[in-house]
Amino acid sequence: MLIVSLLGVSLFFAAVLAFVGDRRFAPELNVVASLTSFVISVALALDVYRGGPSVVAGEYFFVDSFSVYLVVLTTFVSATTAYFSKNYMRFERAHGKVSGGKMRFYHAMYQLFIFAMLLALLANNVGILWISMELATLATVLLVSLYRNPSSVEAAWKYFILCGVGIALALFGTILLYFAAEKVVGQGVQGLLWTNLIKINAKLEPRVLALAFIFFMVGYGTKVGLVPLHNWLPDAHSEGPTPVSAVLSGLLLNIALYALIRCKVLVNMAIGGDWAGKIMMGFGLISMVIAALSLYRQKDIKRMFAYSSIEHMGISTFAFGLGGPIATFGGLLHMLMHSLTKSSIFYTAGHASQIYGTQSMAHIRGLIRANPKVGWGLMFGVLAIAGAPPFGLFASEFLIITAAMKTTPVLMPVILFALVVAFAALFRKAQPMVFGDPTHKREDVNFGSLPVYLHMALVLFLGVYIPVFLQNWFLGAVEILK
Amino acid sequence: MTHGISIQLNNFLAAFILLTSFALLAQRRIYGLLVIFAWQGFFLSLSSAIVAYTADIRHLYVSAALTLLLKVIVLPYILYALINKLNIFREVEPLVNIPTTMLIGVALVIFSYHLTAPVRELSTLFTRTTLAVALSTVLLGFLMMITRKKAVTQVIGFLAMENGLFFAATSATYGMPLVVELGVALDILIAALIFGIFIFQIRTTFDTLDLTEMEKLKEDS
Amino acid sequence: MSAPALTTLGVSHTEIILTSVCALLLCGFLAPFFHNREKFFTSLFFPVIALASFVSFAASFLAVGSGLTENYLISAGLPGLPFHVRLDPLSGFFITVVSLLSFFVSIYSVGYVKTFIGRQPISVIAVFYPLFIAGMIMTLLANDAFFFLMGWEVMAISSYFLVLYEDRNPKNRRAALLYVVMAHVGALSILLSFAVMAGLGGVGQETFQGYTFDAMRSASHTPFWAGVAFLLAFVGFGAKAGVVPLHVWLPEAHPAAPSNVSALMSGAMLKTAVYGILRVTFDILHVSQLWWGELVLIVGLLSAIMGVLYAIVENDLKRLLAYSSVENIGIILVGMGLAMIFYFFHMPLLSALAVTAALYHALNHAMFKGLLFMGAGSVLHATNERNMENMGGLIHKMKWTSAIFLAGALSISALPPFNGFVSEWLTFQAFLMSPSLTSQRLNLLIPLGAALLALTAVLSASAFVKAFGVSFLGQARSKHCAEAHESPWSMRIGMLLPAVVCLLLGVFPSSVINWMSSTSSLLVGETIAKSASGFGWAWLTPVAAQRASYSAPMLLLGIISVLVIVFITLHARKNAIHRVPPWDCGYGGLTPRMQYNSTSFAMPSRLIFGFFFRLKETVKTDLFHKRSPAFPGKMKYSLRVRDRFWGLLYMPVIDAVFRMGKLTAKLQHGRIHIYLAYSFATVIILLLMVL
Amino acid sequence: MNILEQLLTEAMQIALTALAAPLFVGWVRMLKCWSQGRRAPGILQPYRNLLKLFSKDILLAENASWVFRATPYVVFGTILMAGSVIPVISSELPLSASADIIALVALFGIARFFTALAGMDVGTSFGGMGSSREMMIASLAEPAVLMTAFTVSLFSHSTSLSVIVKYVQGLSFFLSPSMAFVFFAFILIMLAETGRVPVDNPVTHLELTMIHEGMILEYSGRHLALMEWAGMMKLFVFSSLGIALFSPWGIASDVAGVPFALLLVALKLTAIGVIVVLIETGMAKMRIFRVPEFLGTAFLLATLGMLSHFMLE
Repeated sequence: MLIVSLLGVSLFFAAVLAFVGDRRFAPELNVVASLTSFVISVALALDVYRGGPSVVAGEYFFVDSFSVYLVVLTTFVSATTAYFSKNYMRFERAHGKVSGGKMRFYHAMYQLFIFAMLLALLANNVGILWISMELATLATVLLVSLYRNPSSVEAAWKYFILCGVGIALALFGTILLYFAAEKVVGQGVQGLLWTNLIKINAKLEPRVLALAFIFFMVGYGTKVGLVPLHNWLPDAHSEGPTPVSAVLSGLLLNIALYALIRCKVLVNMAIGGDWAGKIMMGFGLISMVIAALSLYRQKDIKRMFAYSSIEHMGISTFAFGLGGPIATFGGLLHMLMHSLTKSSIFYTAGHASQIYGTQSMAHIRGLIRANPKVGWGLMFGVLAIAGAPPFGLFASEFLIITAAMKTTPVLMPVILFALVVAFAALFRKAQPMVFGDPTHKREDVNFGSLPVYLHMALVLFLGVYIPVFLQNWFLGAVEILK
Repeated sequence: MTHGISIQLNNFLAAFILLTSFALLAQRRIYGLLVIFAWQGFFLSLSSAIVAYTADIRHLYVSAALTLLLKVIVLPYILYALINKLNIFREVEPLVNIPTTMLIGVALVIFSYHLTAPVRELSTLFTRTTLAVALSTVLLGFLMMITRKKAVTQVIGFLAMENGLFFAATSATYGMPLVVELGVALDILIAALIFGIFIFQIRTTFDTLDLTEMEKLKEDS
Repeated sequence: MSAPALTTLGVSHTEIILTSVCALLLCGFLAPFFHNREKFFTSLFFPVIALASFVSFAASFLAVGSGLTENYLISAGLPGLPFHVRLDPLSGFFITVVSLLSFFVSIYSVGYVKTFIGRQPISVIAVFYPLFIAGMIMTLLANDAFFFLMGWEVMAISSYFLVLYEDRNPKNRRAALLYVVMAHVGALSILLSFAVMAGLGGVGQETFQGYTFDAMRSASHTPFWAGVAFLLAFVGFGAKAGVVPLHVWLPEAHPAAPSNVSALMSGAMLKTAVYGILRVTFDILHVSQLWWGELVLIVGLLSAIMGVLYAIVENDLKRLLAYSSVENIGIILVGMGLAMIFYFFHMPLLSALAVTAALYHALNHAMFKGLLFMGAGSVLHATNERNMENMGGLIHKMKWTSAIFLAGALSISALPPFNGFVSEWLTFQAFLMSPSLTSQRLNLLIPLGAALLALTAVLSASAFVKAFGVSFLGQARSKHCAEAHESPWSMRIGMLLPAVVCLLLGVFPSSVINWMSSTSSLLVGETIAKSASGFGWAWLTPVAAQRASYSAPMLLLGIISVLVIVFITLHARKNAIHRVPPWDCGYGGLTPRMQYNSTSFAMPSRLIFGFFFRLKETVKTDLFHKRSPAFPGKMKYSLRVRDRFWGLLYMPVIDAVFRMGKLTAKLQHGRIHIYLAYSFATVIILLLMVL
Repeated sequence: MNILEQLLTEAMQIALTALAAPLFVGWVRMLKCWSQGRRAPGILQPYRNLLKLFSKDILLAENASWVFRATPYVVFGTILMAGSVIPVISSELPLSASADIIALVALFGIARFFTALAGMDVGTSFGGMGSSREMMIASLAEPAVLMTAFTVSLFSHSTSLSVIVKYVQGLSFFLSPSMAFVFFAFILIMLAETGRVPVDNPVTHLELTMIHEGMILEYSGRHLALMEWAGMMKLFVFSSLGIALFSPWGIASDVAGVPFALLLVALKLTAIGVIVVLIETGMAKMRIFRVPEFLGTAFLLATLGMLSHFMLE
C-alpha cells in the first residue's frame, strides 16, 4: 500500500501544482509534497528492512533492498532540492527570468519527474520501467528549456533527441528480452516481470539476451551519460534551471544506472561469464578518462560539474561492471554519495551564479568573501566530489579501487590517471572561484544553506561510519546483484 | 486465411515497410516524407492486424488500431499542420548525399539480417523472419536522423525508428503485454506533442528550423 | 625497561592519545562558532590545543619508553573494517615527535595568530589547525589502510586550507593548488600500494580483512608484487616527504602557509611520510630486496644535495627553510636506506645503528626546523618581510628571536653540541660500517655517498650562515627592518622550548637512544642502546668504544671552560672598548647596500653547482652617454633561479594532459548529427562484437 | 696510566697546542722569509704580536652585535678543544674519546661558522665576501676530508684517533698505496682549511684575494689576538693530526715516554714546516674559482686511496 501511496502523492501534487504552481505558497507546497514522499519512503524502507522484499499490486510493483535505498535517496534529494529551489526560483522570478505560467509548469513537472523516477524504481515490469524512464525524460526536457533562450532550447532539443533515440534503443532491448522470455513463459505480462525473469533466466536464450543487453547498454547508457553517448548531458545540465540540474545529476542518472544494472544482472546470469560486466567496465573507464580530461577546459560552472557527473557515473558503472561484493558495495555507496554531493554542489553553484549574474567561472571570484556560506559549501562539495576523505566518496572509491586492483591490476594506471586529472582539474577551477578577492559582487542571495550542509554532513558522516541498517541494505543489494 | 498465406502476407508487408524506410532515406521533400511515413504506419498497422488474426491474440487488435490512429492519422496530421503553419515546404537538404546514404542503408540491412539469423532459428513464431526487417527499420530511421539537417526530418526519422520498434514488438513477439503497449503509445504521443512545442520554440528563437544553426553549445578546444 | 607508568594506573596509553585526538577534532568543529570574539578566543583556544598535544606527547613518550604495544578498535569505518588503532614503539615514537612539536607550536600560535586579527578570519585557521594535528596523529595511530588514508587525507586537506589561508596572494593560491594535487597523487599511490599488499597477499580475497596492517604483515608477497608495493609506497610517501624529484610543491607550499603551520608542516607532517616508509618497508614488507635500500639511499642523497643547493641560492627565508627540509628528509632517507641494506645482509646491529640515526634525525629535524620556521614567522611578524635581501640588523631589535634562531641554525648545521650533529654523526658512523658488507659493489659505492653527505652538511652550514648572517646581522637593508620589534612572550616561549630541547637532545644522546631502543627493536630486531652507552652515559659509542666515540657533555664542558678561563684572564686587565664606525676603505660612508647580500653570498655556490639550476641572469645597463659605452649609467641586475625538475619532469606531463584535453574537446562539436552518429557507431560496434 | 697521569698528559697536550702553535707559525714564517731571500723577524715574533694585541684597546664597529664579540672566544675555545683531543704526545689522552675524526671536523666547523657570522656582522662588503668564500671552500674540502677519514678508518676499523694511532704504531712497516694517496690528499686539505697559499694568502690584505683576513678585518685588540692565535692553533692542530694519522711512531703510551714523544713531535713539526713552505713558495695563489679544481684533486686522491685499499690491499 505504501508503494501506491508513494506514487500517488507525487502524482497528486503534480496535478495540484499544475494549477496553483504560481501562487506565493507554491514553493512551500512543493517542499511539503516532496517531504511527504520522503516520509512515506522511509516508512517503506522500514517495511522492507523488517519484512524483506515485497511484491504488490498484482506483481506490478515490487521493492527490494536495492531499489528501496534508491527510493529513499530519490525522495530525500528531491525534498532538499525542493527546499533549495524555493529560494532559487523566487530569485529567478523576481528577476523576471520566469513567468507565472512557467512557475506552474515548473512545479508540476518537478513532481511528475519525481513520480516517473519512483515509478521506474518500483516497477516490477521491464516495460513499465522503460515507460517511466521515457516519462522522466519527457518531464524534464521542457524544464531544461524553461528560460526559452537559444542555448536552452538547443540544449533541450539535443537532450530530447539523443535521449529519445537512446530510449528507443532500450525499447528494442526490452522487446528482445520479451522475445526470449516469451519462449519460456509464453505470452503475457509474466514475460516482463523482474521477479519472474530472475527465476527463469537460466533458461533464457543467451544470444538474444546478449543482443538485448547491447541495446539496453546503449539505451540506458545514454541516460546514464556514458561516453560517447554523453553529449546531451553537459548541455542539459548547464542550460536548465539549477534545481533541475541538481535532480538530473543527482537522481536521474542514478535511476538510469539502476535500470542498466538490473539488465546486467539478468543478462549475466543467462550468458554466464562476465561479458556484460566487461562492456560496462569499458564504458565506465572511457567515461572516466574522457570526462576527467574534459574538466580542464570548462568555462561554465554547471557544465564543469556535469562533466564531473559523467566521471562519477563512469566510476559507478565500472564498479558494477567489475562485480564482486566489494566492488558492488562500493558502486552502491558511490551512487549514494555522488547524488548527495553533486546535488549540494549544484545548490551552491546555482547561488554562486546568481550572486555574480553569470555562470562563467572566470567571473566568479572570491566566494568566501562575497558569501562565505556559499563559498565554503562549494569548497567542501568540491573536496567531497574529488574523493578526499573523510567524505564518503573516498570510502566508495577506496572500495572500488582496491577491488579493481585485485581483479584487473592492468587497468589501474588508467583509473588513477583519470582520478588525478579530475582532482587537479576540479581544484584548479574551484579554488579561484572560492578564494581570492571577489571581482564584483552583484546580488545578494537568500541562501538556504540547510540542504547543502545537511548533505555535506551526511556525506561526511557516512564516510566515517556506515550505520548498520544501511550496511544491511547494501549487503542485501549486493546479494541481489550477485 | 490459412497460416501460409498470412506468413506470405506478413513477409510482403515487411518488405513494404523496408521499402518505405528506404523511400524515407531517399525522399527530398518534406511533404513526400510525411506521406511515406503515413504509408509505413499503415503497413505496420496492417501487419499487426494480420498477426492478431492469425495468432488469435486480442490485444494486438488494440495495438493495430492504436498504430492506425497514431501513426497514420494523428502524427502525420500534427506534422502536416505544423509544416503548413510554419510554411516549410522547401526541399530538405541531406548532410550526406543520397546515393551514399542508400549504400549505407543496404549495408545495414545485410548486417541486420546477418545478426538476427541465428536468433531467427530459435524462434517458433511464424513471424520470426521479420525481426531482421524490424532491426533494419530501426537502424535506417537512425541513419535518417543522422543525415538530415532539419528538425522536422529528425522527428520523422525518430518516428520511423519507433515504427521499427513496433514492428519488432508485433512481429517478433506477437506484441508486448497490453499495459506496456498502451504506455509506449502514450509516451510516443507525448513525445510528438513535445516535438511540436519544440519546433515552435526553435522556430521562434532561431528563426529557422535548420539544425546547423544549433551548434552553439560546444567545447572550444 | 621501566614499567609502563600509566598501565599500572589502569589507563591505556592509546585511549589517552585518542582522547586528545578527539579533543582536537572537537576544537576544530567548534571553532566556527566563535568567529566574532577572536582575541579572547585565540588566547583560550591555542592553549587548549597545546594541552591536548602535551597529553598526547606524554602518553606516547611513556609508551615508547616502556616499549609497549596496544591494539584498539573503533567501531566505525567500513563494514567489516572498523578503524584499527595500534600504538607500538614505531607509531609512539612519531606521535611523540609530532605532538611535542605541536605543543611548542601551539604555544607560539597564541601570539602569532593574533597578528592576523583584523586581516583574515581567525576561524579558518582555528578550524584547520587542530584538524591538521589530529590528522597527523590519526595517521600514525592507524593500523589499517582505510583509517590510515583517512588520517592522511585529513592531514593533507586541512594543511591545504592552511596553506591557502592568506588567499589574497595569487602565489599562495598557486602553491596550494600544486600542493593539493601532489598530495592527492601521493595518496592514490599509497592507496594502490596498500591495495597491492592487501589484495595480492592472498589473504581475505572477498572481505576487508586484508586491509589491516596485521594481515599485510603476515601475508606472503611474491617478490614482484612486493617490489611494486614498495615502489608505490615510496612514491606516495616520497611525494609527501618532498624527496627529489617529487619535491616541487614543498618550497612553494611550506612558505605560503602561516609560519606556525609551516613549522608543523616541515617539522611534523614530513615525518608522517618517513613513518609511512618505515612502516611499509620494515614492518610490513620486511625489506625483502636489496634494491629497495639502494633506491632509498640514492634518492636520499639526491634529495639532500639538491635540497641544500637550492636552499643556498634562495633569497626567501621561508623558502630556504623549506628547501632545507628537502635536504634533511634526504639525510633521514640516507639513514633508512643504509638500515635497509644492512638489514638485507642480516646485520641487525648495524641496521639498528642506521635506523637509529634516521629516527634521531627525524626527531631532531622536527625540533630545529619547527624552531627555525617559528623564528622566520617571528621575523615576518616583526618586519612583514620574507625576502632576505630586505632584511639585516635584526639582532639589535629582536634579541630573543635572533639568539633562538642562531641555536636552530647551529643545530641544523650539524654543529656540536647541538642535536643535529648527533644524528649526522650517527649516519656517518653507519656509512663507515659499510666495509663490513659482503657486496664489493656496495663497498666501493657507499663511501662516495658518505662524501656527498659531508658536502651536504657543510653546504647546509653555509646556507644557514647566509640565512642568519644576512637576515639578522649587518645593517638593516630596509626601513621596516630597522623599525622591527620583538615578538610577544608566547611566541618567544614557543621558540625557546624547542631550542632547549635541541640542546638537550644534543648533549644527552645516549639517554635518547636508550629511550627509542624499543622502536629500533621493532624495526630491525636489534638496538644499539646497550653498546651506545657501554662506555658510560656521557660517551656515545654506537657500536663499540674502539670503533668511534663522541661525548657532547665533555666537549661542551671543555669549550665552556676554555671560554670562561680565557674570558676571565683577558678581562683581568681592563682594555677600553671604543665604538667606532667600521672601516670604509677611506671612501667615507658605508651604506647598507654595500653589504654582501643573499644573492652575492650564494654566488660562489651558484657558479660551481650551476648545472643543477636553471639560471636566468640579465644585466641591463642604461648608458649615461648615448654614444660612449665607456660611461655606464644605472645598471640593473636580475637573477632568476628555477628548479630544473619543473621543466624536465612536470611541464611535459602537464602539457600532455592539456593536449589530451584539447583532443577530447573535438568529441563535442555541438552538432547533433555527430552525436547521433556516435550512438549509431556504438551500437554497430557492440553488435559486431556479438556477431 | 692512572687518573693523575692521564690528567697530566692531557694538560700537557693542551698546553702544547696553545703555546707551541705560535712557535710553529714563527718557524714557518721564518722559513718562508729565507726561501724568499728576506731577513726573518725571528721565530718568536708571533708571541710578540699577540702580546702587543692583547694590551691594546678595542675599536669595535658601531653596529657589531654580541655575535661579533663572542666569536673570538668561541673560535679559540673550539680550536683549543680540537687540539686537546688529538693524541700527539700520548695515545692515552683521556679527552681523545670525546671526539673522533668526524667530531673533530665538526669542531672546526663551529669555529668556521662563527667566524663567518662575525664576518657578516659589521656589514661591510669584505666581511661578507670572506664568509661566502670561506664557506664555499669548506664545503668543497669536506668530502675530501671525509674520504680521508674513511680510508684511514678502513685500516684500523675505527674513527677514534687513539685507536688509529695505536693501530698504525703496531705496524712495523707501513707503506701502502692507499695511505700514500690519502697523505697527499691530506696535505691539500690542510692547505685549504688553514688558509695557506694556493687557496688563501694569510699575509695579504689585498681586498680581492683575502678570505680569512676579510672576515676578521674589523677585529682589533684582544679579539684580534684571539682570532690570530686560534688561526695559528688551527695550523698546528692540522699538523698534529697529520702526525697522528700518518706518522704516529714515537707517540707515547705512558708518562715515561712523553719527553721522547715531545722531541719527536718537534722534529716532525719542523719537517712539516719545511714541506708547507716548499709548497707555498712553489705555487702562486689561485683564482678563487680554481679552488674547486684544487680541492677536487684532493677528493680524487682520497677516493683513489679508498679504492686502492679495496683493490690492492
